[in-house]
Amino acid sequence: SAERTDGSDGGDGSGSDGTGDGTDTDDGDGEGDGGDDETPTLTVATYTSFIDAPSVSPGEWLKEEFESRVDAELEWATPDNEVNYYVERAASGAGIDADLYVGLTTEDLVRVDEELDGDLFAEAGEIEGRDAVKQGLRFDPFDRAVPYDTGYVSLVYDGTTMEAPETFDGLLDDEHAGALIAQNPGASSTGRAFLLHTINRFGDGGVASDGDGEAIEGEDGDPDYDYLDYWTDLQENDVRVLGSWDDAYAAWSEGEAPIVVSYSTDQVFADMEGQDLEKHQIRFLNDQAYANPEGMAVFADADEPDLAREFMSFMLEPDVQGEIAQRNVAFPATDGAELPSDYAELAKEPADPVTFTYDELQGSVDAWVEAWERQFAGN
Amino acid sequence: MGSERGAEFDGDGGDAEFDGDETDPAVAVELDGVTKRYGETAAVDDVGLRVREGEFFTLVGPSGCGKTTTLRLIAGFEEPTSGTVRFAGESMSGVPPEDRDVGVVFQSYALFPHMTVGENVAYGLNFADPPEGMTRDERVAELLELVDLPDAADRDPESLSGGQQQRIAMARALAPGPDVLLLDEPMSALDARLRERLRAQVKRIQSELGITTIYVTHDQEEALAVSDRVAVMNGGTPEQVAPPRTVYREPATRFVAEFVGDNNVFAGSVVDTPAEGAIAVDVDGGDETLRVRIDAGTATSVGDRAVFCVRPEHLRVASAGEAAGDEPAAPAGENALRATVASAEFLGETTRVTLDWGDRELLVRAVDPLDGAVTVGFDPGDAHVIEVESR
Amino acid sequence: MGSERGAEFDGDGGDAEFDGDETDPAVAVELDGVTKRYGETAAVDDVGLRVREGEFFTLVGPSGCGKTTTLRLIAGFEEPTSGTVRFAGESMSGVPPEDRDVGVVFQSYALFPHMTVGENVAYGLNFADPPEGMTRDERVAELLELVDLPDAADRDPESLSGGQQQRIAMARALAPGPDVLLLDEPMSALDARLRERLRAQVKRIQSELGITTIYVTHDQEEALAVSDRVAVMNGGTPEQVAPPRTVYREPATRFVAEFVGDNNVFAGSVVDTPAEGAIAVDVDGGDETLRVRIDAGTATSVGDRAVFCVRPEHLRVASAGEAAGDEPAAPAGENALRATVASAEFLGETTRVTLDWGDRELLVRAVDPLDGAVTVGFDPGDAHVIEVESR
Amino acid sequence: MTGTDTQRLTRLREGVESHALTALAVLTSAALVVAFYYPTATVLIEAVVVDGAVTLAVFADVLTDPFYFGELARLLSGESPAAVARSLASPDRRLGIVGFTAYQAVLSTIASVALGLPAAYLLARFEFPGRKTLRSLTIVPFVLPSIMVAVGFVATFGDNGTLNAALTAIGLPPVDLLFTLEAVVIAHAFYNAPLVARVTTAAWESVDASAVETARSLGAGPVRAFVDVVAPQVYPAVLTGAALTFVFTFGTFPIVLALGGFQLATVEVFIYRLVRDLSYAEAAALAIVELVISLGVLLAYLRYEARQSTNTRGARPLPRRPLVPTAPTLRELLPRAGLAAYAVVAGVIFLAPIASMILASVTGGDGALTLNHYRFLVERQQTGAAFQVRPWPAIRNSLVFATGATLLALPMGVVVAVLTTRRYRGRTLVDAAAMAPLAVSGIIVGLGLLRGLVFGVEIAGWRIAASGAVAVVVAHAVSGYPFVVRTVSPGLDGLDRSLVESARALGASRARVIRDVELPLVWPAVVAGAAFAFAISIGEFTSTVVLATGADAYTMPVAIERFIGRRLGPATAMGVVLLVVTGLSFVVIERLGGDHRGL
Ligand SMILES: Nc1ncnc2c1ncn2[C@@H]1O[C@H](COP(=O)(O)OP(=O)(O)OP(=O)(O)O)[C@@H](O)[C@H]1O
Ligand SMILES: Nc1ncnc2c1ncn2[C@@H]1O[C@H](COP(=O)(O)OP(=O)(O)OP(=O)(O)O)[C@@H](O)[C@H]1O
Ligand SMILES: Cc1ncc(C[n+]2csc(CCO)c2C)c(N)n1
Ligand SMILES: [Mg+2]
Ligand SMILES: [Mg+2]
Repeated sequence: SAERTDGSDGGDGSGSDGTGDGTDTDDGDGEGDGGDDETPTLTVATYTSFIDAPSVSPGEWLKEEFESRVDAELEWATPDNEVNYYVERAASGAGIDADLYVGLTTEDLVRVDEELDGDLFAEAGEIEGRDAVKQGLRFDPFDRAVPYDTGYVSLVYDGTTMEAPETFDGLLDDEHAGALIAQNPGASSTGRAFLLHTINRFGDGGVASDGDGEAIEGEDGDPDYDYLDYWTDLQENDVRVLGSWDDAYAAWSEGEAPIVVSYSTDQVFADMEGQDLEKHQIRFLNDQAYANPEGMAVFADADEPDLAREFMSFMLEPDVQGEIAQRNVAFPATDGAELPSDYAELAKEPADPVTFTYDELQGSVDAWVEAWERQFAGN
Repeated sequence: MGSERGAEFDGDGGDAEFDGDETDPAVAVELDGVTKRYGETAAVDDVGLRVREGEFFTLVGPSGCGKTTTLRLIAGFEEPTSGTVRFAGESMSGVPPEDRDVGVVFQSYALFPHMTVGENVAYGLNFADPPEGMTRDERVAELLELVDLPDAADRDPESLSGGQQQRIAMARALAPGPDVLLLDEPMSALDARLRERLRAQVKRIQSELGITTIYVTHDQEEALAVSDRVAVMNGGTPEQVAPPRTVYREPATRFVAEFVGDNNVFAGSVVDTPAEGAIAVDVDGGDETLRVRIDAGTATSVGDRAVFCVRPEHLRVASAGEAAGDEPAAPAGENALRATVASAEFLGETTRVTLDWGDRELLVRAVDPLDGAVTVGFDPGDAHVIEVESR
Repeated sequence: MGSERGAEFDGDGGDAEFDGDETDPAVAVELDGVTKRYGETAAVDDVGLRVREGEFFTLVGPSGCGKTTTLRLIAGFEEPTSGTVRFAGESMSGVPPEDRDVGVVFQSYALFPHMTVGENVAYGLNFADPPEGMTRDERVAELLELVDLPDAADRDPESLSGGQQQRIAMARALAPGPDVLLLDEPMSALDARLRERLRAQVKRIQSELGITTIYVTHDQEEALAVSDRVAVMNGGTPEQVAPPRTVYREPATRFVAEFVGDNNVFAGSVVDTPAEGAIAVDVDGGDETLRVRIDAGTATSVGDRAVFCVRPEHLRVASAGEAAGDEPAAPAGENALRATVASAEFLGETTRVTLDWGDRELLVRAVDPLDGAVTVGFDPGDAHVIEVESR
Repeated sequence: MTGTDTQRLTRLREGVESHALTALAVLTSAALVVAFYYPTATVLIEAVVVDGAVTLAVFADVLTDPFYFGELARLLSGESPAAVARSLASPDRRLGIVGFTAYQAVLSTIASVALGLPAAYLLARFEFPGRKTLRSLTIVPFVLPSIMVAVGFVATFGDNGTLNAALTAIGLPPVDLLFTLEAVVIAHAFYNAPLVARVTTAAWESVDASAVETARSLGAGPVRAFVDVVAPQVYPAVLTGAALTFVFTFGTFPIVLALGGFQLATVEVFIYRLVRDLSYAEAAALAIVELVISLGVLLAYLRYEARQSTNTRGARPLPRRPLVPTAPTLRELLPRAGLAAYAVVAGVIFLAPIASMILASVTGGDGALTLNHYRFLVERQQTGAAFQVRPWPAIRNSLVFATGATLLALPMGVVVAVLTTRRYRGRTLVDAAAMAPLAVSGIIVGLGLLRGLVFGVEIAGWRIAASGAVAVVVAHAVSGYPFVVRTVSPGLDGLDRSLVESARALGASRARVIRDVELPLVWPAVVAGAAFAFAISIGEFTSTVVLATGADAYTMPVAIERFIGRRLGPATAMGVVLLVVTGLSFVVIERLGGDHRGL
């Protein structure tokens, strides 16, 4: 396809439906002068499982509900590279073809801000219901991303064959040799969350100190024992680090090892599928779990910024929060979300959620992962 | 061809039919009722042949008559559809080619493309020792010398000319000194000079080592020159198996008469039996009556059909004017035919002249130019009666 | 062969050297200083040849002398290393084979194995129309008929014998009626009978349609029989280009004399110049002085070295006893040599007899058996002086 | 039609034909530039252009980093060769990630060749019912998404897998195979042994019987004749398979992590992570390292192939033997006994994982047999939202794209094969350029396609971009055409040149000869190449997800990926669908091409 690159938001002859080149995203229509009586289209970018998971996903419900409440059409965009796709677009001057992104994490923001000089996302601004967002989840110091749910990365274990240790140190016990399957922190978000959790627990030993000048101190209080030391011990205790959550969960399901790093909502699925919950026990190490709040933000370049903010408000409404939590199998980001009373029975929340802030991650996370990789895979 | 052939020079010998019996140790290769069918057609049809040890045995015959197939059956690349191939009296059925001790040169050379010329020639020496007192390399050099390509050892077969490839194929087959050598038109791409030299060499090696050689050639002169016996094949079966002289002079069938060398074959009705061993024949297609010598033993009577042949070199030609004038048309007891010159082909040593005689053509030889009307004569004794069929 | 050859029968003609100039429209194919090297070796070395339109031009020469390479250069499969190939005066450099209007028959047949015989023959008709008033199928049928395989159209090339494949290759090349036909030993796998018939056909088609034919053969008799002119190649260069009769009777070089047909070549010192057009030579290796006719124009003096040849068929042989008795050893003015029979090869029509004469061998022809001591005579006029070198 | 009209038409046709080759070459180059070279360059350039300045610092860092290059890095950073050699000889030497990646690739290649050759022997030399179908199906493993292979392997070789169950049942100790290098190597062989088998079979079938017969008549037994005459002609094909296997296993990524774990991480794993973290400079530098090594191996092989090139087109192929021995002799029984043993091994390595996959697709969470997973597919098809991936469109798209990609890859591959079988200066460069799509990291290509194609280039105020079905087809064709080149070019090279020359002398243009003579003669290779191109398209994932816009351009592997959840049932069900669809496709493709006689 070819389109004029100058005057990108004028309606000058550029295709409006995008079918000609196979793109189904809106590019420049609907705003301003042209056809007022057309229903505006809101393009929402997100990751695929938000709209297309084999079990449940909130996408379909959200689209129908939003369209029934607002006179607008909602279109999902799920580029394979997720947020990176928009970073790339912005970097190559190709223009952003979506209005907002749903599914941002703290790390995403850190990465985006490191890579791009300009702003990819706009400040959230006036969003109705934003005050209801839990304090601890507000991860964007620049107020662009608004959290809409959160998940906790914890251990899942097969209670019929073993009892998982209660603490990080317990994982090093001989009896748990070869018991744990984790994921590659370079490629999997559960893997990365678990790694961050160990850094939170044991400190980073100054690995990333050249970034911000100070080391993360571990909660274990031992300045001479950092996360790399812990991983050395884990490795000696035969931990398996597989590529993705799929690999790890599949191997765990086949009984290759009794413990896997996964989500604390595991029993919700197990219950859905009528499985033996005893086989799907959750363990919060040291009563903690790493929290992965997910946020949404309007693109600075959005064609429909107002509509986008309207959507954000919609996402924060109590009933919608409840639906998102159930359909995305996560926890609401707001107080007062409408959830079935028994939801908490299966979806476990840790007593002590931990997470790194934007500031802590910025300039450090790459170094942490790299140091871990170099230690773990050194050949 | 060396003394061996000189010694045999004037005797037709009594070996026209080879008479070893089945267990005769002198039989090197025997085909017994061998038939090979490809689908419907029999490429080789109920062939019985015995090839003596050390013999140079040649198969000739028109294209497609089954020569290659016969060699493939002997080499063991094909199993007969029926019948048995025996080597020295032992049935070869189920014996793989490598255990038959045969050397083969294929019509299509079949050099190993991934080996140099030298490696090709040396290949057989992996399985058989070179002759006493010789290293492998010497043997290879010797054979390359033999085929006139002494410097080719390191070349790629593909860079050789057709004739050069063929010579390498020969050298390769000869190298291990096989008991039986099967040569399928091994010299078809070579010029007369080289062919002569090579076949003299092959003959020499062959007779020195007593290798039994079965040779396919389409060059009839070569077949006659080189062979102990010749089998003339036609349509999958040998029509005559005999020494060269017999095949040439006393062809057993009309096919053999016409296939081996130029010939004039006449058919006609016997009109007279003037004397013991002589008949007079009214030839189809001409209007003369020809007198022909016939084997004393053959009973003929007037009215029989007779087929006989006279070689071009036995037809004496004189221009008609000459004949009418100075000389008598033909000596007493001779035949004289009146014909006209149709065309001539210069062959170097002689010229092959085609004459129109009645409805048919006659082939004669000439040295000097010939033209117009001629008289052709031949001695009744130069005719060979091929068959007589009683009415 | 028809009247055309008959007409030329007794004249050597004045066309021994063809004298068209560069723009002569009658020159169909011209090679001008053409050289083709493979690495170090020149397969074809500075060749200049002109082939007339409608001519039947034959290349003969020993294996590896560059015949195939010459054809490939003409067909356009190779570009000359230097020199130019011209068709009807136009340089063909850079013209791809398909635009040269040549028909080619390869030494290795090169039938398309994935097409039936009929499809093979018809292939060229995709790019050229069949002759006026003929359908494709008719043309194919006609050509299969011509090569004597009328029922082969639906067969697979691979199921054909070598000779059958070669005939199909011929039919395929002829089908589109090319202007120039290049035949590389097209009949090497055929027996004499079939070869004769086919070459007569090729000649007929060739002369009817006026196709210029360049023919490679190793069969010298064939070369002589069929060609308008013959080029005898050696080591990449033609040594003589002349009509067959000239090549045979007046070979230009010793190589030609020995390569084409059997020959006896003598070299020696001139000891006398008895008359205009006659010399006496003391021949190396023998102890007789031989008298030899020489072209009147050639200046010779005593002491010169002379090389001359006498064909075996011009050597009259008589058994020594006979010669000593009844008849004078040689007629006046004739040469007489005493020799002994070494060996003999039966060739059918004649027998090639090798005689020992002094240190060297003589080749003679015999019909009747010969043995022991013989006397050999020849007429000085039957000798051909190849070269005289002044001392 | 008048004569002149016919002539004009003929001339027109000839004109078109004589330029067809050039036109195709130009189109091929264009496709390569658009769908490969330009996009890839946009990424690789980041290795040397950082923040607008040209620098070799990134490269230098990578090359001198012992983490990547082990002891070799010390050499590169200026340490004395002797010291490096000493430490290389020591038992605790460091290979570095690159070294380890090469090491496991070598092991995988050896395993693939070892497991592929007996299959080639069986397929090329024996006749049995279903031989052709079996041959067609050998390509199936090649297209399986890694997650499916992982599922199959865990179920087969895991602690509680079929193999251990079987071992335990016959009283043998269980093996702990999973998460070891061995498991990875076997999985790589699972993918690539069939590849080796296929290319080898084709070469074996083309050996001329008369060469073997000559060797036999000179005294070589069957084994010796094989070693001396058959093996050298089959060897180049084995090396083709080996070279490709090395390249694929050198670029391996999901399989190592799924079956080996992060300890066995390869270069590609780090490229992936670096790209994900937007650390393009280092990622590009690593990708270039990977490219240089892979391409180096391919070119070394191509050099060899060119030297080996022989006229291999057999006038008469070797006859196949019946699988059932005709006589109970040792000579008859021994090879068949060997094949029987091989069949057992092949059953464990190739069939068991596939069977396990199929079993997993009909096994519920409770371990009981169920058709629920297939029911899921049907439901998703019927009730899935428009923006969700549904099975039928995925199947349809896969077939359409694969067909399109194959039809495009064939002329591309043939043209390049024709170009690379000629001898000229700079041929190596053309070879390298033509094979590069095999050797560049898929992740980098994906990113490049995003930048180069999806976002497009700005030319004279216009942004030229391409995505959607057509772009997917072109990208797939670019990935698949090297296989066409590799399968077709040895055949073309070996063709008796007098065949080509005969056709040209009869008036056929160069292009016409390719069509009428060369392609028909190497037809089995063309079909094999087509099958590979089809397989590559079917199995392709990275560029598909980049270029497919909207749910309407998704293929089966994308559907499989989408259907992966906590339970792999739905994904395996979709995997089985892919298995069946591809299996059938290959049988059809080879049947379509199968009328032609063997190469
Ligand atoms: N594989 C085959 N399939 C079918 N027919 C065949 C096969 N091989 C040979 N023939 C046929 O069998 C007959 C004999 O073939 P063969 O090759 O033995 O002939 P040949 O005498 O060697 O002829 P040539 O002198 O032309 O080489 C021929 O008619 C040939 O067409
Ligand atoms: N591709 C090549 N590479 C190297 N040398 C070659 C090549 N082709 C031919 N030659 C050499 O060039 C010379 C001439 O070869 P050519 O094929 O023209 O001979 P020829 O006269 O046709 O011989 P023959 O009668 O044996 O077919 C030979 O010495 C041959 O070895
Ligand atoms: C280890 C390994 N993994 C996957 C494949 C499957 N595959 C087939 S072709 C190709 C690359 C296409 O350019 C890939 C990855 C393989 N053969 N080897
Ligand atoms: Mg034959
Ligand atoms: Mg030649």
